[in-house]
Amino acid sequence: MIVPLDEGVRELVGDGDTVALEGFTHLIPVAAGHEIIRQGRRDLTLVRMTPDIVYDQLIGAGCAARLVFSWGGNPGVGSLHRFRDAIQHGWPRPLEIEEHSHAGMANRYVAGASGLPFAVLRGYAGTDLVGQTETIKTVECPFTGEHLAAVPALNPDVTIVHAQRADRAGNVQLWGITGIQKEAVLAAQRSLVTVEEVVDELKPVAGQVILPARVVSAVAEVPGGSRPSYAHGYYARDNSAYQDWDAVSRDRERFAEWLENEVGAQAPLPGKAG
Amino acid sequence: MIVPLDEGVRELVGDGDTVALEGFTHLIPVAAGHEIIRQGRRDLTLVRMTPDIVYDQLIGAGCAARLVFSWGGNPGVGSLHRFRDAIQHGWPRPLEIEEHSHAGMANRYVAGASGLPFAVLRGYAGTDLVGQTETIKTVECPFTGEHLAAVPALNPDVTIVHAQRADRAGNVQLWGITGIQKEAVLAAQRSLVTVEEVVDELKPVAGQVILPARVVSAVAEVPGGSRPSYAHGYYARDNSAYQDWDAVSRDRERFAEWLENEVGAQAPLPGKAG
Amino acid sequence: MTTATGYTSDEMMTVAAAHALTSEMACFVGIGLPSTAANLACRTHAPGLWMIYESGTLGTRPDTLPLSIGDGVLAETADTVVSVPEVFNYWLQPGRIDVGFLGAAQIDRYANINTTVIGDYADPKVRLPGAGGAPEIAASCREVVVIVRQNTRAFVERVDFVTSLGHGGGPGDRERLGLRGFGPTRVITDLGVLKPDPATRELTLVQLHPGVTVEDARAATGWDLAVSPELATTPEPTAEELSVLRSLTGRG
Amino acid sequence: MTTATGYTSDEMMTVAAAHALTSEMACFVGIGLPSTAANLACRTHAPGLWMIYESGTLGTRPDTLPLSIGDGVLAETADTVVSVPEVFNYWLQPGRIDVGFLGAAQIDRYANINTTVIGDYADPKVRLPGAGGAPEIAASCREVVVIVRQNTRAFVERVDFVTSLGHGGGPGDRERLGLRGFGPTRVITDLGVLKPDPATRELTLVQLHPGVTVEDARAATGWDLAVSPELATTPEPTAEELSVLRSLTGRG
Repeated sequence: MIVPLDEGVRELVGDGDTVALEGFTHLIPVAAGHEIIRQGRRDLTLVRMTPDIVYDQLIGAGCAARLVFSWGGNPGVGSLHRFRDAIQHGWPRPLEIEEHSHAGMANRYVAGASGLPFAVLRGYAGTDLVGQTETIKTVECPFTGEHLAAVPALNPDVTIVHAQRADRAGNVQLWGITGIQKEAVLAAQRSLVTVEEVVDELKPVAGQVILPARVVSAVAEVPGGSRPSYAHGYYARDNSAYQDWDAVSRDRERFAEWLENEVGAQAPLPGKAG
Repeated sequence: MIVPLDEGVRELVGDGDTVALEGFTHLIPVAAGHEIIRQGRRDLTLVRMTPDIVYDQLIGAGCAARLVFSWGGNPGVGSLHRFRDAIQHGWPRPLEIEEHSHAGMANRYVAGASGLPFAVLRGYAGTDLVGQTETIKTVECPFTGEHLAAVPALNPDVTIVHAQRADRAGNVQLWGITGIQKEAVLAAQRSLVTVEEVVDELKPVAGQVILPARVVSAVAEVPGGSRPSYAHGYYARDNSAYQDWDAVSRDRERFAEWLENEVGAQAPLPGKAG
Repeated sequence: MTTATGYTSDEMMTVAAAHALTSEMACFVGIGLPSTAANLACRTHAPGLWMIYESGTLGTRPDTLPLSIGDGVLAETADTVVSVPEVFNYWLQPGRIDVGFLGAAQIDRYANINTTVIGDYADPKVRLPGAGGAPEIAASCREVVVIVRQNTRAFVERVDFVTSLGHGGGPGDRERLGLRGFGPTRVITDLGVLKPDPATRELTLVQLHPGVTVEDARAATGWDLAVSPELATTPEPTAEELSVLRSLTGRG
Repeated sequence: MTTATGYTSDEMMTVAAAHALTSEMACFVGIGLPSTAANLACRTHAPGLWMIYESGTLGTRPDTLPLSIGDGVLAETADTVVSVPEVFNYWLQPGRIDVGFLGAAQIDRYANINTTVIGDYADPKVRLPGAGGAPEIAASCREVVVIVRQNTRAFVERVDFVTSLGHGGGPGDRERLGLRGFGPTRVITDLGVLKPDPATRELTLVQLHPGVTVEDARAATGWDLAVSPELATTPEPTAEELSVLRSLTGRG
């Protein structure tokens, strides 16, 4: 249940898997993302509502073949340049995208967590997302005849999240902004949770979400595992790291250096642009 | 915002309204139910997942024309005899019923709270509820073709719940088993919350649900307002009162006496059986 | 009624039901007899049993037997308490629960369950509480265990109302309806244990409690009860089981 | 750029945007310029403003301006923090929110908003972050206020991609699609304020900030900009507004 991070990633994440690393600004599983890069996983379908710099890094390192998302940016700073380079120039390899709104993605995870094939929402009407995204359809209310948007369930092969604490049995506790993490874990076949600390007993905290051990495949103790994101009650967001990423990521060579120095991974061989 | 109970009920509950008093065993708004009886409301459509003795009392007192529910019993004791008398003998007046399962009712409130006309679930398949309940239909998944159950949203005219605390601005805090209360309040046009106490500041409690003042029409301070049900952190369930209800409710005359002595309301004139 | 060997038939039934549970399982627990049996299992051979109640208490471990499905003790001792929609949508519906423990007012040859009405729905002889969580527990748990006292009022050829689907009219019915759980795998009564025949899905007597005869069981059943050629006898409750059970029910 | 009167055009824009909000409103706040304006309103004329962010923080009142949509200070100062599905399903979708405050990369004559791509979707010139919460904020809030710097790159005849629907192609389009909110009621720029014409829904210049001319506004607009016959001039920011704004943005 409690494993080292490298072992957890090795056992749970395979080439070609659909992988969701979730965290809505808060508690982003950055260390786990770097471990995926180090292990050289390829052809992943990466899923996330708000792909930010760790997804920029995974994409830049060539791990991803596909991205399912609703907002891809560097929060408070601007665009993701590795993501842009992949979309605009196919570097280091082409990246397919499947694009939704937040409301749609959130409901896709809810359907996945609920064992339903789809979710219904008021969404997308009149937007060009409908024409670009095959996973947006309509459904008719059998009572009122009204037409509503339908989106298919998301059921990742593996979801990875970061949390404040777990106990030795693998029950996980997180609080603060808890985003979509519960649904992302419940929707997945397997799950890996990195935590700030493993404790004997989970003392109740207001606003907590508990992920019972039954739905957690493995826990890895990784203090600081969400830096430069933050862990409520443990450390603050490193806003300057997000700002600094802008310059690093704009340039392929600076990115390659960063990858080698900070993650300990080789830069990807440039693939052919699609 | 903070009003006496009788004023809150008078302003928010009218004859013929659809009224949900929710509470899943815990925090049942019993005092508010008795106030509805005292004010002599008639022709109500009563909605509740688990109508228990306070609904037995409302039905016996002749307030209800219709009941929408999923389990009507005296928890841990047995059946509801006023409910039975209304169904089996139309006393004191006939009671129409619309019957669901818990999963269906819960999802109907969720749809109501979400501003959707219906909800989708895996439910009812193969049961005789489908043939007796017009508000169960099927819907086809536009992605997989699978058929699932659909139920229409519940949007009561008014929802009444009991909670531990409110602040002076009308923000409400409840904890322990919080059931379906949030959804029932969010689904309603209006809402009344009785609370154990009004406080200056809502100190955070683990497991709390907060109902922001914006979605609460009125708060009434009614200490003990959910007895003989319980209020986590305030008082325990009076199991013997539930057991005693069985004998009181089996007999129309004993019920009439109870109504006069305990609620201060006249016994209903017997209506015509349907 | 206490038998010669010092336990009642209800106690025998509860102990036998507890034996359907193991320490690794997640169990969706109905109130009443199912709750007593699950709590007994927890305190004897299945300490790891993960109990959930429809009030939203997950992984609860009450130190006293709850009278209602939403007693405070269930919340206080739970791993976590979730909302009612969440317990049905996120926990029950996706098939995360191994076994659903249900009671019944009527049960039929194919283990269909009635807790709604005796007689006609529109003009019932007896109006019962209704469905509660049972239809979806019966649909979505990997398997269902039913605990019910055996007599001809309860064991009927055809239930007056199908509140919760068992095996419908026989093989293939559940699959045709898209139900994912297997349905009732055993019915535990005060007389013995019945299981659906693997081929016909008809409830078949596979086990008798000590001192009960096949004739007793047949006489208590409203259809021509099939009996397994390998009919076994239930082991008697152990002294520990009885002692734990009685401390739970306050009949110590 | 600081004007002669001692404030920048961005400051004028932010103050003008804050004036769209009142103390009684619930406001769904986007990050960046919208967040700055909403927080300014909260600290000046609209102390009761109920701000919600898509991270699930309801009724938040941050004491410093958040850099991201999910900063810790948003959670610490909120009435309550809910999950992301809940903020969209229970709070935004049913129409509980009075005003949505959005930014834009491109906006067109009918206030349709693009934050997805410049150029062709399949082979974009510039790939932008995408939709986030904006499509449903634009659909479900009672009204929408857009805050965007006015220039011909941003103010285009037709957006390259409709990320969030404004008034579509004119009157009746939103109603036909079943959208419940009115859509954009004003667009606040660094030059002035535009509102949809009540009849045509075309964005019309109704207000100019001090020192800006109609010609400036026309030159910054990629279509033939309609100008209201009752064109007004925005009041200058007060000293208090500027002082609060600068303490928020750290440009004090």
